[in-house]
Amino acid sequence: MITIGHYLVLASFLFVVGLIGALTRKSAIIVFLAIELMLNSVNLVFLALGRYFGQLDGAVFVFFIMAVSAAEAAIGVAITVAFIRRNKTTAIDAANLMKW
Amino acid sequence: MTFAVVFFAVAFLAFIGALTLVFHRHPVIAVLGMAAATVSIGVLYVMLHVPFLGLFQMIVYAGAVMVIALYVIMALGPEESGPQVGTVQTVLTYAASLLFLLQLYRVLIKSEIGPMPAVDEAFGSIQAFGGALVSRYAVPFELASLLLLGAMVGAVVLSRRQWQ
Amino acid sequence: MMPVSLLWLIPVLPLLGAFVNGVFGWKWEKDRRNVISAVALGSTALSMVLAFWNIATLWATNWASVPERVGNVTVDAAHHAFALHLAPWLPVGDFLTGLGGRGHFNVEWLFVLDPLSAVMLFVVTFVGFLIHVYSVGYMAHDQGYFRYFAYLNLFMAMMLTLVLGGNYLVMFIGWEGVGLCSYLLIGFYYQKDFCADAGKKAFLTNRIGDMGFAAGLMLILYYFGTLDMAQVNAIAVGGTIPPWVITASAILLFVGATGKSAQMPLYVWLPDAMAGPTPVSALIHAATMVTSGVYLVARSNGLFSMSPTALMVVAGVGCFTALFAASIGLVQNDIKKVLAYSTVSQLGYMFLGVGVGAYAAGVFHLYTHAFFKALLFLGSGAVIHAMSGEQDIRKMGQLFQKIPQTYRTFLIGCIAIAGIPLFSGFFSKDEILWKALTSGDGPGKFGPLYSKVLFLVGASAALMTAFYMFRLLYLTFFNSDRVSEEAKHHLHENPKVMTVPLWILAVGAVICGYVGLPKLWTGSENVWERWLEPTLYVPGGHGEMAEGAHQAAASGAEALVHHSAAMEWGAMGLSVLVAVLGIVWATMWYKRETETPSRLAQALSGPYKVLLNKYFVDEIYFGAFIRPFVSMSRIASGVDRWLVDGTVNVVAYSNEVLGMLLRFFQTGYIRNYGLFILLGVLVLLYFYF
Amino acid sequence: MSDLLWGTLPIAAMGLAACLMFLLAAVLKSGRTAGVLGILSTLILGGGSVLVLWSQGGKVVPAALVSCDKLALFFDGLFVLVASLVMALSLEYFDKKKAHHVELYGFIILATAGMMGLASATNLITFYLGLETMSLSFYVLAGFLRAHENSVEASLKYFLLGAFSSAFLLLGMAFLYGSSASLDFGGIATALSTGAIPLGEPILYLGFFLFLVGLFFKLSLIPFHFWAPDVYQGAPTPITALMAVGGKTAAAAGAIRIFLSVFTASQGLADKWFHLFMAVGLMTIFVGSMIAVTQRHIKRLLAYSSVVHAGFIALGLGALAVASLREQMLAAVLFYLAAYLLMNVGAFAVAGVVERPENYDETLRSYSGLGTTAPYLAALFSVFMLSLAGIPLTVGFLGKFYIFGALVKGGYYVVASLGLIGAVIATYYYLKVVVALYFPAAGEEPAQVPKVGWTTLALLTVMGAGTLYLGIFPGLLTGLVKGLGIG
Repeated sequence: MITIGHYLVLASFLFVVGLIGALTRKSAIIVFLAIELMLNSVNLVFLALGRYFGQLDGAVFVFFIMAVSAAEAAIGVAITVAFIRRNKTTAIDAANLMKW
Repeated sequence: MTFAVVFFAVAFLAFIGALTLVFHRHPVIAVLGMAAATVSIGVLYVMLHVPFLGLFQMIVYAGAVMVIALYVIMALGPEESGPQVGTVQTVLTYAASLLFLLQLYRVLIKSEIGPMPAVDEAFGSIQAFGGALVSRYAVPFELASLLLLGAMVGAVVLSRRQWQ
Repeated sequence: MMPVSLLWLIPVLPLLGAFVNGVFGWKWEKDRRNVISAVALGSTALSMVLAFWNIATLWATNWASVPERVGNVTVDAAHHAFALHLAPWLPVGDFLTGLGGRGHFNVEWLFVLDPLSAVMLFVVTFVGFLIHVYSVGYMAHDQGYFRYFAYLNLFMAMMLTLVLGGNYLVMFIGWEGVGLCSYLLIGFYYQKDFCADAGKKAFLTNRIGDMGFAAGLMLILYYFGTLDMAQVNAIAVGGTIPPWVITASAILLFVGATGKSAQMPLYVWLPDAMAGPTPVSALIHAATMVTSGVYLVARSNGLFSMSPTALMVVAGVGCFTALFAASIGLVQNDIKKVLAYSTVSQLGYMFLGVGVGAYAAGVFHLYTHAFFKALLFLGSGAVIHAMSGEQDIRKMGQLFQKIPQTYRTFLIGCIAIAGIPLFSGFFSKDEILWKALTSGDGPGKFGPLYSKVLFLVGASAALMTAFYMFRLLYLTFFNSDRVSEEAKHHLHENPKVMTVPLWILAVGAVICGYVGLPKLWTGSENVWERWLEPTLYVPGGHGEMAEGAHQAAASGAEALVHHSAAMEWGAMGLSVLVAVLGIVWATMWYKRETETPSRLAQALSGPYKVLLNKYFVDEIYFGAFIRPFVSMSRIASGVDRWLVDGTVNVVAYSNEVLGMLLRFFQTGYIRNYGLFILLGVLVLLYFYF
Repeated sequence: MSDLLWGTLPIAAMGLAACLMFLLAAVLKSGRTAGVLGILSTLILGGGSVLVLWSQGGKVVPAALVSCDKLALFFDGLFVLVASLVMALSLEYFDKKKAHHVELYGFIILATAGMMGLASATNLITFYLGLETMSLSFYVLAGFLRAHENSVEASLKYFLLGAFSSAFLLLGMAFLYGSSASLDFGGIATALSTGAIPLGEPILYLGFFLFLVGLFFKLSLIPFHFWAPDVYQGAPTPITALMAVGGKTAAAAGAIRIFLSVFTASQGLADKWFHLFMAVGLMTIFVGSMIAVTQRHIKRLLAYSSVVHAGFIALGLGALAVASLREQMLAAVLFYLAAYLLMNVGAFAVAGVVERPENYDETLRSYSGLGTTAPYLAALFSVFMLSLAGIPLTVGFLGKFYIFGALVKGGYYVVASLGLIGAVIATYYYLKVVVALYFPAAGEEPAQVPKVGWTTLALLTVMGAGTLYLGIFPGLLTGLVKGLGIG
C-alpha cells in the first residue's frame, strides 16, 4: 500500500541529492539543474499532499512553481551564458571576484 | 499491488536519474539523467491523479529546460567536470546533507502518515484545474503571466550581444 | 498671541544662517565676505526682532483674561507662561514610574516663553547680535571667515533652543549643541596646538558634567514620570516625591551645571577656552553659554527649593568658586585670563544667588553680567586687536590716549563689575549678598552661621574683584609705557564696527541695572522680582504664595522683623565700601609704576606663586588623576598609550581582529555560501527538535 | 468596479505599467525618456491607486488571495516611493555608465509589482509568486551593467543562491501545507489555533523553520546573509538601493503579514520564533558590525550596514510574538522601515554619484576630503551616515529608539541593552566614513567627484531634508503608522 509517507520519503531523497549536487558540482549549468531537482522534489511533496487532502490546491501550487521554474530557467540560462562568455568557462568558482 | 510495483520502479528511476545528474562526470549524460528524473516524476504526477500536470512536467522540464541546458552545454563545449571530491566543502556538504536527511526522516516517522484516500474521477481533471486557475487563482495566474513576460524580456536583455 | 506661535523661528533663523554659510560660504570666503556677514547678521537680527516682539507680548499680556489654549499654544496664567507645542518628538507612551504611578514618556518639541526665558532670550539675542556685529570687524582678516560665522550662528541656534526648551530633552539638545559649538570655536585656530588641546579639555570636562545631567534626567524620568520642566517643578513642590530623589536629582543636575558653568571642581576648562577668538569668549564663555547652568537651576527652581541640601551645595560651591577664582585673578598677566577667572568668579556669585533661593537675584546678576562682561571681553579684544595680537598686560601701558574709545568703555565695564553704586553690577551683586545674609528666610533655611559665612566670603570676593579689575585697567591703559616698538607701529583705534557695539554695551552696563532698584531705595517692590516671581514654584501653589508675599509687604517690617532697614543699609554700605577699597588699593599700587607689587611678590613669593599658578589645580589634576593613570598603565602593560587612549581602542582593535577573522567566511564562492545556508538550516532544526 | 479588482488595484496598476514599459522598450531609443515615462507611470498608476484605496480605508477581499488593507497600502506606498527614487537616480547613473537601457525601468516596475504582491499576500501561492517576481527582476537588474564583470558575477551569485534558498522556502511551504491542509493564511491560522494538524506537530515546526530560512535569506540575516555583500557590491548602485531597501522592506512586509495573521495563532509557536528572532537579530547586529568595521569598499560597507539594520528589524519582528507589545512594535517596525528607506536610498545615491564612469567599486579613498571638494555632497552623505548610525535628531535614531523603547517597555532589558551595545559598535564604521570625508589622512589629496546633475542633487536634498525633518518632527510618520494592522 503506497501511503503519503512513500512520496514524502522519495521527495526527501531527491531534495537531498539535489542539495549535494548544488553544493559540489563545478559547472554552473549543472548546479542550476540540481537546484531545479530540489524544486521538483518540492513539487512532488505538494502534489502528494494535495492528493492526500483531496484538494486541488497542491496541484495548482505545483503549476505555479513550474511556471516560475520555467521563468527561472530562461533567466538562469541567459545569466549563465553571459557569465560563460565573459569567463570562457562554465566553472562556478570563476565567480569569485568579490569576497572578504 | 501493481500500483506499488510501478511506484517503486518509477521512484527508483527518478532516484537513479537524480544521482546521475549529481555524480556523472560528463555534463551531457548528467543532463540526460535529470531528464530521466523529471520524466519519472511526471509519471508519479499521473499516478497522483493529476495527469495534466504530469504532461506539463514532461513538456516543461524534460522538454524545454533540459533542451536549453543541453543546447548551452553543447554550444559552449561540454567540459568534463564531475563533482568536487575531498575538499572541506564536499565533506561538510555530505555530512550536512546526511544530517538534513536524518532530520527530515525523524520528522516523517513522527508524522501521522495515512494511506491515500480515494478520490473521484473528476479530481485533477483538466476542467477542474482550469476552473480553479481562472476563478479562485485568477490573481496568481495573472501574476505568473507577468513574471513569464519579465523572464522573456530579461533573457533577451541579458543575452543580447550589442548594447546600444 | 500671534508671535508666540512663531517662537520656534527664533532658534531656526540662526540655524538657517548657519546652514547657508556652512554650505555655500566657502564660495564667498575670498572676495565676497560681506555676503557671509549679511547672512549671519541678518538671520540673527531677524531672530532678535522676533524675540523682542515676543517679550513685548509677554509684557503686555493681561493674565486675568487670557484663554487657556489658542491653537497649539497653551497658557499657564499662574506662572505667566506660554507653551508652544510644536510637534511630537519621542512619543513612547505610558510606563510605570519608580513610585508605582503612571509616567508619560511623550516628549514633544515644546518651547516655553515665560518671564525667565524672556530674560535669557533678551540677553542672548541682543548681546549675541552685538557680538556678531563686532566680529565683522574683529575677524575681517582671519582665515575661515565663513566657518566662524557658521559656527557662531549655530551656537545662537543651540543657545536659543536651550533657553526656550520646555522640557529637559529639548533643553539637553541645546545643551549639547552649545557644547559642540564651544568646542568647535575654541579649536577654531586648529593650526595652533594649544587651541586644539583647549578644545579637548573643554570637551572632556563638559562630558563629566553631562554624565551627571543625563543621570539626573533618567532619575527624574523614572520617579517623576515626565521630563516636562513645568510638570517636574509642580510635582516636586506637590510633595509626593521622596526627599532623597529630589535631592539626588537636583544635585545631579547641578553637576551638569558645574560643568557647563565652570564651577568648582570642573572650572578648569574655561580659562583655557580663551584660546578661541575673543568675540567667542565674550559671547560663549562670558555672556551666554556659561550662564546656562544658572539658568538650569533657576528653571528647576521647584525642584531645588524642595531640597535644602541641594541648595546648600549650590550656594557653597558658588560662593567658594567666587572667592577662589577671584584670588587667582589677582595676579594673572594675560588680559583674557584675568577676565576668564573673573567670569568664573562672577558665575560663582550667580550660583550663590540661586543657591540661597534668590533665583531672581541670581538671574539678575546673570543679566547685568552679560552686559558688562561682554563689554569687558570685547574691550579686551579691541585692545588685543589694536596691539596686533599681544595679550600680555606686562607689555601694555599708557594706551588710554592711543585707543580712547576702547579705554572709556573699558572703564565703564570695570566700574560696573566692581560694584560702584548706580552702575548695573552694584544692584545685582548687592542683591545677592543681601539675600545670602538673610538666607535663613530662603527655601534653604540656612543657619545663621552659614549665612554669615556666605556673605563674608562673597564680600571678600567683591573686594578682590574690584582690585584685579582696576589692576587690569591701570596696567593696560596707564602705568608705564611697555609697548614693544613693533606693536606701537601698528597701534590704532579700532573701526566703528567694533567701537559702536562697545558703546552700546557700555550704555547697557550702566543702565540695565535700573530695572532692579532695591526696595530699600524706592519703597515699592523691586520691578525685576515682580517680573520673575510668577516663574517660581512653591508648595501649595503659586497663587497663595503671591498672596502671602503681598500680605507680607502690606504688613511691613513686622514679617521680617529681624532684618531692619538699618541692617540692610549696613550691608549695602559694606559692599560699596569693599568695592571702593579695592579700587583705591589698585590705584595706589598700579596707577603709576610702583615698586610695591613686585616687592610684595618677592616677600610673599610662596603664596604669590601659588596664585600665579592657579593653585596648581591643573597640575594637581594631572598628578591626581592623569599621572597615576598613566603610570598604572605603564606597570600594567608597559605601553602607556593603551590606557591613555582608553579601553575604546582595545575594544575597537579586538573588534577589528574578530571582524577580520569573520570576514574570511565571506570566501566569494557560491557553493560555500550555499553550504553556510545549509549549515544554518541544520543549526536551526537541531536547535528546535 | 468589483471588489476583486479593487483589492488587486495597486498590483494590477504596476503590472500594467511594467507591460507598458516593456512594450515601449521596443519603440523607444532613449533611456532617459523611458525613465521619465517609468517614473510618471509609477507615480500615476501605482501612487494613484494607492492613494485612492487609502482614501477608502483599504479593501479586504478574501477571494482575491491578496488583501489590500491599510497595512499593505502603507507598504505599497513605500515601494512606489523607492521605485520612483531609484528610477530617478538611474537616469544619471546609467547615462554615466553608458549602459542606459530602456528595459531597465520595466524591470524596476515589475520588481515593485512583486513587492506589492508579497506585502499583500494572504495565500502561500501569492506570497511565493510575489517573492519570485521581485527576485527574478532583481536577478536581471543586478546583471544590467554587463560590461562590468562584477555585475554579471553579482547576477549569477544572486540567482543561484536565491533559487537555492527558495527551494528551502518552498519545502517549508509544502510542510506548512501538510500541517494544515490549507494554503490560505486564514486556513493555516485556523489549523494552528484549533490544533487540528493533519500530519502532526513536528511537520509543522519543520515547515515553519524551513519557511523562515527563506525569509531570513531575503532579509539577509546572519548566517543567511552571505550573498548580500557580494551582490550589493556588484549590482549597479541604484539597483543596489532597490534591492537593499525595496527587497528587504518587502521581505519584512511579507513576514509581518504572515506572522501576524498565521504564526501568532499558536502561542507555543510564537514563543519559539520570539527567541529565534532575538538570537538571530542580535547575532546579526554584532557579527555584521564587526565585519563592517573592516570594510574599505563603500558599497560593501553599506551592504554590511544593511545587514546590521536587518538585525534591528529582526528584533522588532520577533517582538511581534508578544501579544501585549504587538501594536506598539508593529508601529515601531513600520517607522524603522520607512526611516531605513530614506537614509539608505540616500546613502546609496551618494555612492552612485561618487562612482566614476570607468571605475566600479569605490573605496573609502574616493571619499576622503570630499568635505572640501564637494561640501554639499559631503554634508548630505554625513547626514545619511549619522542617521544610519542612529545619532539623535535624525530619523535613524528614532527608528532604533522606538524599537528599543518597545523592548524595554515589554521588559526585555537584556535584549534591549545588548542591541544598544551593538548599535554603539555600529556607529564606529559610519563615523569612520564621516571622518574620511572631513579629515583626509596625512598626505592624501582630497578626492574629486564626477559632475552631478541637478535631478540627483534635488533628490538627495529632499532625502537629506526628510531624514532630518522626520528626525525632528516624526509626527507625520508616527501618525501614519499608528493603528495599522492586518485588516
